[in-house]
Amino acid sequence: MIYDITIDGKNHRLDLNHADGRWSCFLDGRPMQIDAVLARSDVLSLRIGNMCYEVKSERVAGDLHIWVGSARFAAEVRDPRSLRSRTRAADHHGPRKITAAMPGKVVRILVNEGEEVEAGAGIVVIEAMKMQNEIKSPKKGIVQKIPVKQGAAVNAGDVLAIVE
Amino acid sequence: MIYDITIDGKNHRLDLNHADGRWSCFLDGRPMQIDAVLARSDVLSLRIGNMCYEVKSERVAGDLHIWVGSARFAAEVRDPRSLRSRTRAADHHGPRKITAAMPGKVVRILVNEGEEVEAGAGIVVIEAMKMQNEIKSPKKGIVQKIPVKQGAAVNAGDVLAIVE
Amino acid sequence: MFKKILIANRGEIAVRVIRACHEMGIAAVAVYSDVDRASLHVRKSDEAYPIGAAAATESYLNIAKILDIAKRSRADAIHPGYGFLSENPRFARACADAGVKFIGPTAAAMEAMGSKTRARQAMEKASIPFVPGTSRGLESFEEAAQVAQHIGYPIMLKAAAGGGGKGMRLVHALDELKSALDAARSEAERSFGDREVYIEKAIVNPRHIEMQILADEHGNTVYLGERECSLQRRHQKVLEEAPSPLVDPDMRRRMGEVAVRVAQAAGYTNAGTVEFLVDQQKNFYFLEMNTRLQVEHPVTELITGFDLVHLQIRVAAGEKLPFRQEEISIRGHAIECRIYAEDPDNNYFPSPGRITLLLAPSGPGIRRDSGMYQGWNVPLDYDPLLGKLIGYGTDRDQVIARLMRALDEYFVGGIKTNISLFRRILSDPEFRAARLDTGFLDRLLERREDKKSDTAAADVAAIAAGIFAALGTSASGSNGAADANSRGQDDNSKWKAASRREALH
Amino acid sequence: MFKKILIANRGEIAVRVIRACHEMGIAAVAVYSDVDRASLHVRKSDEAYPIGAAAATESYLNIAKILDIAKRSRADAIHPGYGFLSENPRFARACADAGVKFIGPTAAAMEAMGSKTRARQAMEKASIPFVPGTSRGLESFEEAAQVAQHIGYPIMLKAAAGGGGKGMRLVHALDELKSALDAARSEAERSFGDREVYIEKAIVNPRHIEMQILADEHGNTVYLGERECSLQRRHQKVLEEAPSPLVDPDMRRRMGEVAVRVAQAAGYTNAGTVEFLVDQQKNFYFLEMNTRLQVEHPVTELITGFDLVHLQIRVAAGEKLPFRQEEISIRGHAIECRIYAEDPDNNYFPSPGRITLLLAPSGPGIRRDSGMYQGWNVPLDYDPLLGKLIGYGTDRDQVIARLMRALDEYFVGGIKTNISLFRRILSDPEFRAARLDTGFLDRLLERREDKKSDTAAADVAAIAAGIFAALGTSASGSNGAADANSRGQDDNSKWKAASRREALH
Repeated sequence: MIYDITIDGKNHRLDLNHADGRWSCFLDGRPMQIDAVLARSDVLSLRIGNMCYEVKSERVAGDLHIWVGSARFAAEVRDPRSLRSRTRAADHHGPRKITAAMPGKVVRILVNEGEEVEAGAGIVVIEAMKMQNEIKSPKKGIVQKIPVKQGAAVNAGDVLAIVE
Repeated sequence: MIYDITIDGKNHRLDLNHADGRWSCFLDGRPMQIDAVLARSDVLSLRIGNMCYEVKSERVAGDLHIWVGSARFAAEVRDPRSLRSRTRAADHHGPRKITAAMPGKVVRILVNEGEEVEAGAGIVVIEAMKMQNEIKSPKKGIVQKIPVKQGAAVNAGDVLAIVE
Repeated sequence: MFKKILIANRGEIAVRVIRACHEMGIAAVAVYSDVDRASLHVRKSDEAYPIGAAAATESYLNIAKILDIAKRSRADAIHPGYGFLSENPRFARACADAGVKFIGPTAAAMEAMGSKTRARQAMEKASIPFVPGTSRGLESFEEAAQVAQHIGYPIMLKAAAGGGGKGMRLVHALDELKSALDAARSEAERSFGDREVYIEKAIVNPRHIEMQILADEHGNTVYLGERECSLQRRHQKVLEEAPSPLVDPDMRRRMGEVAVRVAQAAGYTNAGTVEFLVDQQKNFYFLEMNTRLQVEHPVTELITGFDLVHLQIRVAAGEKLPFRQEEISIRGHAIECRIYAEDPDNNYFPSPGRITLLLAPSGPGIRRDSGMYQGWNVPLDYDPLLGKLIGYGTDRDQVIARLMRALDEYFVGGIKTNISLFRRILSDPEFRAARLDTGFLDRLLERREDKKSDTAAADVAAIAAGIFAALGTSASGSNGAADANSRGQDDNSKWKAASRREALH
Repeated sequence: MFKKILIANRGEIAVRVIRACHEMGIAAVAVYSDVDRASLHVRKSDEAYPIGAAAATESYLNIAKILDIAKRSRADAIHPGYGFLSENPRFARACADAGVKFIGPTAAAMEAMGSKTRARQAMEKASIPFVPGTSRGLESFEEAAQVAQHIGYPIMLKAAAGGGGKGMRLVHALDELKSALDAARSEAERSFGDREVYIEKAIVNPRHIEMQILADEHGNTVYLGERECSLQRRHQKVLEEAPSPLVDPDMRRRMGEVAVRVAQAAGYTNAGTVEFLVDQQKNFYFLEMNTRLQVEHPVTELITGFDLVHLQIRVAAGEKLPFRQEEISIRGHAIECRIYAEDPDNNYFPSPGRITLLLAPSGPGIRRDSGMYQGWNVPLDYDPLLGKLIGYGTDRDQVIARLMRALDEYFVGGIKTNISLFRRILSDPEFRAARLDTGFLDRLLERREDKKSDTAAADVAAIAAGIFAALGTSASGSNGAADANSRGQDDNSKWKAASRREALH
């Protein structure tokens, strides 16, 4: 099984096979001697050579994080044979979606659809846990769409705006 | 939904329905005002009236236990409409199976098939965690079958002998 | 002794008080808002009553509803925890009127301490040292300018009803005074419905040190040592320790005796905290009194060996203090980390959501007071405090090392938390040298965290990501890793299902 | 200081030592047998090496394999934990020969204490009070009869190499002596490969009290207070406390000073425990010395504020003791419950298996040292100790109440444990009155537990059983209870699947 894996923005190719209770593993072409036990869901006890790591996996607002001990890495896993993941990967090159990082309420919308914004310009203000947070544009561009309304409740991952 | 429920040997009939986020509940014909939240798998936060209980569920060697706080109850749940559970219920009146309470190794077999035994007579000796345990006959009768062999590993729930 | 106590609070402090009740053989009554039915404090209570909508004004701040539940449940006392109604004299008085014991000071003592200007007047009378400035609200800009010139800039404008940094302005010179005064007044009006503002001399890089006191209803008052609370962000404490590395036994005794006099001047009973500002010459000034149990009370419990909630309940039940001042001793060192549902990558903005995995630290010297559990959905309606990790050690170095170890064991998956912040604080050389002041944390956060790219760990992450995906793939098949320790039961995360689908595609 | 320590053990004590290493900035090397790959000590280690089959002789007792790993991993010290190789002088000597520091006493000190008769001879020389009897192995039945008559029945026959109750016989009269002697000898031969047996006067209903000592390699030895270990079953401790309710400051000082003399007589270094029998007149007699860290060391840590494993490592690294005897003080009270995978309904027979649910207690005064986790399969190859629940309180009553509260929070699902036993012990009036002796637990267990049938709780169980079944039924549907707090991810227990199938039938 071959995976294309992105860790903190850097791409890796992982060739991973499992048979007879043993793993064979090549990371970017390098053979790695590994031994893994899923201690419980989302917790892996991983030995590489004799070094031992407790690795945790979580999704926060749609983003996959892999924690090696207490170091967090942003991760994406794609199986190159999968059409679906290729399609999803292509997503990243389209217009830029701005999503809610946490659930909350839309208290203010600061721009109109069709307006041009600078990188860092405030787009909407979200309130949660008695605090307000201004969500900013990640890039310069035109605000294509603002699918939320003032006063609306949003969930983590909901699209707040699309900037082209 | 109607359940026949046995708690520590005593039978109850529970009429339980759930609609619009509310439960209706009759226990042995008595109406009960209940409110339940599954906090996590096998852990229920249950309110009856305003009394609050943390209830846990576990299976040990095939037996269902329900824990109300720190009090343990042996439980059996049957849906009377289910043929399967009626069949299983009938099981209890056949020859008596002696099962292993925990995984271990059969170190000695003390009786032969066909032999008559008294209640409390030793049948097999199981070893686990450096300790030996003599498994005794629950009743007087004839040893119908001993499906395990000396030296064999057994799992919790495995049948060690059948006494008729 | 009480038979049943209603806890007018939620989260970790409600759990903390329920535990004390159970240890004392007292039934615990929980109240909960609509979004808190699944909260840990409800799970652990003996009786639980819904009290209304998520908004605190509809539930945890609603005096009438809470007293109605106290009556229905026949509770003979109410513990208010901290926050919510804990420092509300109207609530304390309503409890007294309803014949339910309020576990805390009297309404009169709260009122004496509730207004900062009234408290300063009382301290003036009792000859307690406090930060120079006015003890009455400012009448006009002219008066403010006069006082400011008299005590010397920089000065602080503060709301008399203040708290949490609201209605506060630092003023460096006369030309800033007018607009600062207007701003402080209108913020005070908005926040507390009271525009009274007074002046204090601004102490440069002060330390914030507070003294725990405890008074019974028979005239006995003791102090239980100080806590160092200088590590704050936006005037909210983040990490506290006891004892303060700055305070020696003589200073402790002097501060403690002043704190006892403050409490006595106010006719104070039950547990309370006297806050001091300490300047760089180790002069200490009375700042205010918190008329409730503090979030950070566990550090005092660890160094004194006492249980403050047990003592609160015993004192409220009319018992005398079970020890005298000279029987109280301080041993070892304790530090508390407040674990918040906050996003460190997004300026520590609150981050509610579902906790998908919780690995909790334990072992020597580790105490965990928490209101969360795996599977719980952190609601977005309240303060984002999830729990507290408190370490104890023979000395300060040991407790720092121990907390670093425990933080490495702590994992809260599915939501963002500030756990990584404590690693930064505890490994900071200035912190280790105990060079602390109230500006410490802002300075730390201004410095970019130098994330050294750890290539080896990134490789581990890449391999692990692949294995997680592969195990998801063959969830129902047999594979060695899973066989070695039968697979978790808990397997249907969306992600795994997705990677399974893809792999089989 | 050491850079890397190999831990030649498993279970909770290996986790305990790994934590100490991490707190001291030392890398921790784990070793594991074939059935322990998924154990917590491997998960928490920095490096881990397989050392062979499940049988301890193939793995945790295999000196050559462990020293080979020490060499390959470049560990500069080995911590043996308790049990396994911890009291094996051959291992200590092999470590020394291999240039790896053994964290414990020297082989010579172990040998001096390893044989009970040799230890008694040494104590005789050092004028230490010990239980009257022989200090040499019995040559013949005639000698045994003579000695027994001299010291008076009842007497105890004990194996010189003994431990864990093996090779021990209580003899009430001459006519029992012959067969008891033969039995003790052959059991000693079988258990220890050494048929040497000696006589001690049997002390009726003694208390078992032990004194913790700590000695550096520079001639300094201190005592850290006693532990009450009278609660035993089959000569295995079940619950320990510190301080002993029997011991007052004067008796503590006298016992402590004797313990220090015992250690010095043996040239003892590092942590060790001197065991005493105490008769009903409070006379104390040297019994034996345990030349290792004890399972129950945490109760001493809680009342003294020290970390014994840190101190073991520092002493082994050549440091001097960081405190003098007069700087050690005892504060509060601590009790340890040993949580075993044992079946209370089946004479406390070991009960391995998979832990399907683990709810762990926490909060004030609770320390948890554990080697288990939810999802782990407890192997059937080793001692069934899962972990330890240790409580601390201002006084004995408070810690008892606190442990009762914590035991109510503790839930280990899927296997049988002895948690309920501690509820019985802690609520027993004799225990609460501190009337303890080594026969206490057997007497408690002989009394049938009067299970009062709690009809109300049985009704709750019936309703809950139905709700669990109903929720299983509609696992993928929407229902209010599940919606209120989104359902656990972990849902595919066989039982739920079964009830789902049935309901849909």
